[in-house]
Amino acid sequence: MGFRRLARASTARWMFGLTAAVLVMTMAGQIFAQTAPIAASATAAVAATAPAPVTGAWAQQTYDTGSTAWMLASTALVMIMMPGLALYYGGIVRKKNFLATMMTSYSALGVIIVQWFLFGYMLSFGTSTDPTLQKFIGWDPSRLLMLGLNPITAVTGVAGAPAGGQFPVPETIFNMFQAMFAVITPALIAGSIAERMKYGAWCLFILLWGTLVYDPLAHFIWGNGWLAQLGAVDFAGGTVVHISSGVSGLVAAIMIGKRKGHPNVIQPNSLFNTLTGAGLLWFGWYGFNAGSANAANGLACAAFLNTTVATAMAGLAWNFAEWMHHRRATSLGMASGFVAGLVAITPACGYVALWSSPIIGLAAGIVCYWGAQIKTIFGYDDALDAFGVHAVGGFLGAVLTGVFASTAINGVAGWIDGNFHQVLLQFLAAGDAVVYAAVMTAIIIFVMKLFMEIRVSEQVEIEGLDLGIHGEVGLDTNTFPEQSVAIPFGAN
Amino acid sequence: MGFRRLARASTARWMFGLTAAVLVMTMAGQIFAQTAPIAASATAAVAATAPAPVTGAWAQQTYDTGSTAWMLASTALVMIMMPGLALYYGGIVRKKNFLATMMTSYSALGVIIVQWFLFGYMLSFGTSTDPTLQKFIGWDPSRLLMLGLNPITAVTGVAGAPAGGQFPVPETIFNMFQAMFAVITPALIAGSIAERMKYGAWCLFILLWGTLVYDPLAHFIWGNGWLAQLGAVDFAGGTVVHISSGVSGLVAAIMIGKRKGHPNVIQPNSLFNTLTGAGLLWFGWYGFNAGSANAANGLACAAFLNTTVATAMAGLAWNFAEWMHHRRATSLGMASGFVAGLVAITPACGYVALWSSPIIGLAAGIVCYWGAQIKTIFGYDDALDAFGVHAVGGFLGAVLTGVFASTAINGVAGWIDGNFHQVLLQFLAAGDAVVYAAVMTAIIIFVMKLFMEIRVSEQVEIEGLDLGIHGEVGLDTNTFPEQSVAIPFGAN
Amino acid sequence: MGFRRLARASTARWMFGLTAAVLVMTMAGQIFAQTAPIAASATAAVAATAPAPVTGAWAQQTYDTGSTAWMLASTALVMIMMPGLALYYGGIVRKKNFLATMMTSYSALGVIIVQWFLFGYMLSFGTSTDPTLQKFIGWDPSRLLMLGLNPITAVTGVAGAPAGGQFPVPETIFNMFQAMFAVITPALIAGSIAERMKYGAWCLFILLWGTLVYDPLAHFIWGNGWLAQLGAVDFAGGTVVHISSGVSGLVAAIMIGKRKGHPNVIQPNSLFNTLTGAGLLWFGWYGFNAGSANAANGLACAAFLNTTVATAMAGLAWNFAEWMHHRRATSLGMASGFVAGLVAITPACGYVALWSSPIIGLAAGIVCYWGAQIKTIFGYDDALDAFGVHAVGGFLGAVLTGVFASTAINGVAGWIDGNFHQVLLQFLAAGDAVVYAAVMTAIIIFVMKLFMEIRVSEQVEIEGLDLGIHGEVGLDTNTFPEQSVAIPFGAN
Amino acid sequence: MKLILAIIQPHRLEAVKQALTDVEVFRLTVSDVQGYGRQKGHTEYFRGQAMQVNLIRKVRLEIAVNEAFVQPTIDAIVKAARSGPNGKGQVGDGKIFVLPLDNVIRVSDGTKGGEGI
Amino acid sequence: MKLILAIIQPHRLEAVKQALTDVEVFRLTVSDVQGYGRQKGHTEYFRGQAMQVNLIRKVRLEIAVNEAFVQPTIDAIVKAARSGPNGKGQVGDGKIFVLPLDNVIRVSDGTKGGEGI
Amino acid sequence: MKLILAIIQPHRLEAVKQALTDVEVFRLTVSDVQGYGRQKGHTEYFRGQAMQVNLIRKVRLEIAVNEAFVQPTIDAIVKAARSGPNGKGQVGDGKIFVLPLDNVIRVSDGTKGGEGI
Ligand SMILES: Nc1ncnc2c1ncn2[C@@H]1O[C@H](COP(=O)(O)OP(=O)(O)O)[C@@H](O)[C@H]1O
Ligand SMILES: Nc1ncnc2c1ncn2[C@@H]1O[C@H](COP(=O)(O)OP(=O)(O)O)[C@@H](O)[C@H]1O
Ligand SMILES: Nc1ncnc2c1ncn2[C@@H]1O[C@H](COP(=O)(O)OP(=O)(O)O)[C@@H](O)[C@H]1O
Repeated sequence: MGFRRLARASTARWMFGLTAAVLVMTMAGQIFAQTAPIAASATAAVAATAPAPVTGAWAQQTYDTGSTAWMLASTALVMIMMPGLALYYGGIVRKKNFLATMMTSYSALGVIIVQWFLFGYMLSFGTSTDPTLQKFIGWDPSRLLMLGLNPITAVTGVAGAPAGGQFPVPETIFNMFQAMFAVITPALIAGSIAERMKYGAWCLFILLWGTLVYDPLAHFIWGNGWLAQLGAVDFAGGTVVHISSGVSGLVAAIMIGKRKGHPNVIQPNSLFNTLTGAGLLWFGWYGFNAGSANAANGLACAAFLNTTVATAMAGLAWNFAEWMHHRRATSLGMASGFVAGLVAITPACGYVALWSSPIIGLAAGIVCYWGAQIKTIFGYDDALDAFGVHAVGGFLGAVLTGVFASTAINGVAGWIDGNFHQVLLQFLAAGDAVVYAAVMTAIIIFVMKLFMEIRVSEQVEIEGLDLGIHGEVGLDTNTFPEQSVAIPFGAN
Repeated sequence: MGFRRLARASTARWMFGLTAAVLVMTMAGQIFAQTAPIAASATAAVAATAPAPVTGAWAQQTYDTGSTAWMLASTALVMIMMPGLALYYGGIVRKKNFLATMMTSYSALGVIIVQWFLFGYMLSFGTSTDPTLQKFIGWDPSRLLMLGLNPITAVTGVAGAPAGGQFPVPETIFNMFQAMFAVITPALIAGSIAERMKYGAWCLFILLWGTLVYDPLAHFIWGNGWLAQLGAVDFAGGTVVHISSGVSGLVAAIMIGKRKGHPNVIQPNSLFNTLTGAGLLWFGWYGFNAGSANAANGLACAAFLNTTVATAMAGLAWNFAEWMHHRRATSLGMASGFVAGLVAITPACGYVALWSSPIIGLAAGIVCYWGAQIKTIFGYDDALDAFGVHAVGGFLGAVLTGVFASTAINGVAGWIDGNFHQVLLQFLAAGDAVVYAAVMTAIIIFVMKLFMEIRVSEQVEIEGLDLGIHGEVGLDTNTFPEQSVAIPFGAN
Repeated sequence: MGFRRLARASTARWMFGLTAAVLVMTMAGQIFAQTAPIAASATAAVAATAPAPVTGAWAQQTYDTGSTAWMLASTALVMIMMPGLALYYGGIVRKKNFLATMMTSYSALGVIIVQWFLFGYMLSFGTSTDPTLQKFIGWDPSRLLMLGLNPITAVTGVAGAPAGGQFPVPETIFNMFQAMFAVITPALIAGSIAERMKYGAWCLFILLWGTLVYDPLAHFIWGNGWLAQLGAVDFAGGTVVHISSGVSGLVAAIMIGKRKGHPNVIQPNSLFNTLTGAGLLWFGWYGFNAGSANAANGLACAAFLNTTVATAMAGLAWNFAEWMHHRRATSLGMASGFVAGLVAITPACGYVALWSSPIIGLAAGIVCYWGAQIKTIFGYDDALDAFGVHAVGGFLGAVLTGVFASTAINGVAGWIDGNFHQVLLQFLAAGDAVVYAAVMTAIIIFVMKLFMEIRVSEQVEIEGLDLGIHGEVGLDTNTFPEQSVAIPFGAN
Repeated sequence: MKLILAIIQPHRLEAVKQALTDVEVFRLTVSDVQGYGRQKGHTEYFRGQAMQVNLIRKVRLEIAVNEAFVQPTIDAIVKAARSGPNGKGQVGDGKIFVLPLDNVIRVSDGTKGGEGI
Repeated sequence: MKLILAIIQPHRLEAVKQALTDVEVFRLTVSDVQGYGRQKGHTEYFRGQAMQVNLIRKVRLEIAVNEAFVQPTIDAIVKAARSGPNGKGQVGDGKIFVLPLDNVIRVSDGTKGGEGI
Repeated sequence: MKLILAIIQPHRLEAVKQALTDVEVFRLTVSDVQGYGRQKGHTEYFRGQAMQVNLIRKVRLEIAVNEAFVQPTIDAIVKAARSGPNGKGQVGDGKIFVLPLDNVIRVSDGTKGGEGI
């Protein structure tokens, strides 16, 4: 009887259809497996070597287990930044948009990881055979779908591989570490357009943005592209991650328009979550920054120290700035200061002298505080200050990297070592990211708007995106139990 | 005066009694310490060697520090899955049962860790001298209370020790890593019987279940028992962890009965917590899956990649499935899809080809979505879908491991390498876990019911378990301060 | 127009002033950089060696990458204890003081990290040239502002450096690991004085306390000071961290006075957060305890095992104690038991025999439960039981370390190895910490009171510190949207 | 016209709503309240400290009805709100207050009085 | 004196407050309620299970006014609470109830009656 | 019979409950509300943006009493709800509204009128 009802239900057709689809895909996978080695590039003799059972080929490693351990941990740490960001952003918005805001981070994990696996990694870190093409994008079919990625050997032949290779790690983990960067960058943009974008449009937007903005930018600097060839440096992503996302957020916020009722829409639903989110961000950022050494070496440790000190100082500095302004030191202020410090030290942490980290943190806390005030002057609605904090802080950090880089840390001389040229180079890279991200984002949104509605209806905006889009409620404080009536399966 | 009142208080007798008990135990411990080396097996010459002060005997290590670092981190990562699970489950239930639901996870940490220390580790990973006994259970007194576990040397002589031993780690951390698996498995069952089981009965149930179901099952496959000897593989616990807990949950849910008011009892109190919990689960799962390599090697990195990609894809797939069904992509759906993906890739991640991970993820998201619908057809009350997601996803993953296992990854050939036999073996192991867990759980609950009430009273179910059992409230949104009056010490 | 308004705004003057200040500091930094190597001690030839580009001098490492990986991860783990503590404490207080309570932890991250960078590290771990001075404090200008801390080489020449140095790690990470200890210790004190201290006074208090209490105490035991020279041991901080903070909390609570309405002020706003916080604490504590081995060695693994087992047992023991007392096993009880177990095992975990960890846990759960009852007898207001749990548990753990220390673990013989003297030594160290912390805290608060108001006004206490001090609300459950009206920039 | 104000046990809300529908009362307003009455409160525990809490969670209904509906509404609530076994009432099951109501205005179209209720 | 009790859409609260200020009504009390009426509820989803929720979030205003203010207050609310396009009302926009009020006492200084309102 | 509706400062709730017990009023219903009145609101801060919030948290009491208890109840509340130094009232301390009450029905046993109150 149960099954009969199921079979009759109109939606049940889907079930059979989808199950069939999965079976077909499984079969397809099987066939694919046999042709894959051929499709893949010559370097991918993965399936050809049949290692001895159980221990596999893992004995033939050429990587360093200590560094591998750290990169495994680092990648996990960067992953936790997404739940952290979801709480950080989610706690600030109005209660009715809590889940929808968290979903901007979680969906980035879903969409971008798959994109990265399919082709994003190749675009960013593949080495193009053509040197001109290589300046702008990676093109190496052996890195499509990881078909040519040998799960056994250490990272080699990949642009941006661990410096010098003294402590190499398997390419699989290098790949995943970088994947998490590709995920968080578009997720940051959500701060600018919070509380008003459609979910489907958002998913499409980050897919396009990841492909057309992030992947090329990452290639320019980390994939041995033109900016890297010029000598610009960005340790963990001030330019690639923060400037790009912050600037894109500003453009998106302007093109999508203000929230209804702006500016009287600031009503953080749960700042305690925002503080917890900031804590998780700081925690995960150790993977982000110290992990960017790609090894468990002294550089990672120095980056760790610089990150910690700059962040702490920036939290104090933001509190100080708002105290000067309003005679209030807020908890959101300290949390925002921490994030500002983390942003600004990101490009710098693996290059600058240890003593400069509190200076960078101080500058970040104060400058980003004022960066967050700009919107009240110009009137655009950068809801959660993705521009005010990430673009401003990222730019500051990129330039200060040029100022404080010390050869004693990572071989790059900055202004303090007498090399003013590095400051200019950093300006160039940062400026390039600003222009590139702004233009591309504008194009993407313009084109999307031609084909679809990207903003929710006024009705949904009033009701809230949680209920209006996702059909859910984020926090229910009712005492009334059993308030809802389950609709029988197949009844709608 | 204060002390006199204390001494007079009726409850104060306990204090002195307990303090005395502690003192006695301390003394007992002291005596024990002197006899322990004798009681322990010959391999445990722990106290016999007196290493030089300060540095101790740690210099004589034979383990790999990189792999040890990763196993330390991995074990911590698996531990954070319990708070993660508590939030994940806790956010879905009704507000009045929030803490009680979280406590099902936290109590598992308390109860099972102690059980594991006392005898659980031995039952799972001890090597029985009798080869027939060894097929079914571990029996090696040197692993009781860790008396014969040398804290210095690397893991050896333990069933299930790191493959091949190229990168050995100390047995203490191998032990703890496995302990966390023993903890989370019964905690997962709580999803099925949420909102209606007594706390004491739950604690007893997991103690019995851990001993009679988990430990043998872990021994069958990971402790070099009969399934391992047949060649069935389970990298990180699709069969041992997910099928066993999901199936047991179903049996328990049926035997304990539906919640009062079912099915109109779905009223998630804080889905934001569920999302955060899912994030922590994903994060911790890296320890679970990549840590199951027992080393910081390429296998761990490959498992990491497979885990990430399958999880992301499964989140998208669940969203897609529900979109097809209801035209809604929910946040709980994405979170559930992530968990489904993690479940399905768990047995597979250290065996299957990299390109197969998105296929496994896609299948997991869609199949588990429909797995969660089964209960609405049959009408049992698997409250939080422990069966629908974990048993279904675990079974799917176990079988797909047989399909996609690639010798290039871990030396085991699956169907894609032409070895269809592995698929059958996987079916056998999965089927065995289904039957074994179902029968044993039924027996345990049946016997428990003979001696005690395992379900809360109707009154407590209405009032909520938080207040009714634990005397607490999970989230209080009142403005009224000082609502409560402290009852003087000793007054009740 | 926008800019003109900005320039006119009275507060805008600050902006220019601060920006100028930053610029000046940047310049100063530049000059400083050139003089730094001279200012710093001779061992700090940081900038002198100009390593080859890109790969830098990292190749000349003498550290162990596996241990470095674990210390990087451990330091991050200890950092997450601050957000964990914030949730743990924050969930217990009244809703109106939620953020202010969380801020006691977050501000410690800000204030103490900077203090540590400037001079705290030197005071604790610097080696004084004068042997008498060295007994009491570290004085080594090369460790001021990290000027003489070579980011490249492994930790050497620092008191308390990793035992024996078999697996050395870079000093930068040793420094940061210890920094996190210096942060969490004062943050623990907040539990005693919760819901009534001014934010500014708190920041000043922890700065003074960190400098005058923590740094010397850390030096006495870990910095090769007089207690270390006597032979007292404290693996991860039972004396240095828990006794010192718990006792100081008691003194502070008495000197600052009870909360208005005490004892009818117990109204935990979100125990679910407290449970999550406890989970994060446990998780992070693995860094704290197992990281205190300063290496990824067997000692770290043994400490990990001892930590896990004692914690689990203590959770059960607390539940048992309250069951005896009130016939209730609460979730806060289990969480508190976990914390009590963690506290008690902290000094012991790297010294005691594995079999003793459940005994220590059992004692901790029961003794700390009764420790938390003391205040109801004497009537002081140790709001969140910093004394009842941390001082009591820390003392218990310090003494039991003397009882159960086993040479097989770390070369130190305890009573079980026939060395009763160690018990006395432990009593001495613990007693010293009690007296030193109590006296110094009393002096600090006494002096502070001469110059400032350290307690909030009655008005703010009624209104809540979140709104009254920080101008924020922690959790807003209102349905009303747009309740607030944004005040134009510069209008106030 | 009357405004009927009822304080009931939270878990009887569904039954009361159903009973009201049966007597053709289709509109009401619900809110969360806490009651203090004959019913004694409960004890909560905080690290061994017992605390007496004497405010108990209740649900408050406001129902504006025309005269003809007053008695049926009251009867429906009384019957459905009882929580004891076999439909018997117990302490804590609540109270119904009947207040005079001068006028009602429907916002959407401005209808007044009994019409607009 | 009357006690005016209005149930309105949450997002109209600001407008209503503004409209009341315009007619010189400066005091009111606001609370969160849930309504059940002609307006149908919404559907929530839980792992593929659709659930009908028929209580809708509303805001409840209580305003004590002297006779002279009754009509202006009602008019102000009716006008500002309408949520349709061009100020048209729609189902769900709420109700206004007018209750007789016997007395008012201001706590701070004990003023009674119309004076204290 | 009257329904006494009082809006008070949240932190005076305990004192008011005590004062009511002293005049033998043992039953009441409490709810969370937000008030808007003479008392000015507070300012919150969000990343440097100041926001004026003019709704202030208050507690609302509903107490149904027989005529004889009306005045004692009012007096008890007025006295206990004042929050200033030396028992003086201050702006924001609240209001008491007295509404006529036609009938009361106790759910548990159906008792009506003054008896059931
Ligand atoms: N006289 C009253 N005034 C206001 N509320 C009341 C009154 N009597 C009862 N209540 C409300 O009704 C709830 C249930 O009352 P209950 O305990 O069943 O009444 P009784 O004690 O008369 O049996 C109380 O918790 C309270 O909220
Ligand atoms: N008769 C009534 N009694 C109590 N509350 C009512 C009544 N009628 C309407 N309400 C409240 O007003 C809200 C809005 O009503 P609405 O749906 O606009 O009224 P109508 O259905 O008459 O157009 C409802 O959700 C409910 O809270
Ligand atoms: N006329 C009224 N109608 C409704 N509520 C009122 C009225 N007057 C006062 N209140 C409520 O009482 C609370 C306290 O009022 P208060 O500011 O002390 O009154 P007043 O301004 O007359 O001194 C207000 O916040 C509001 O909730």
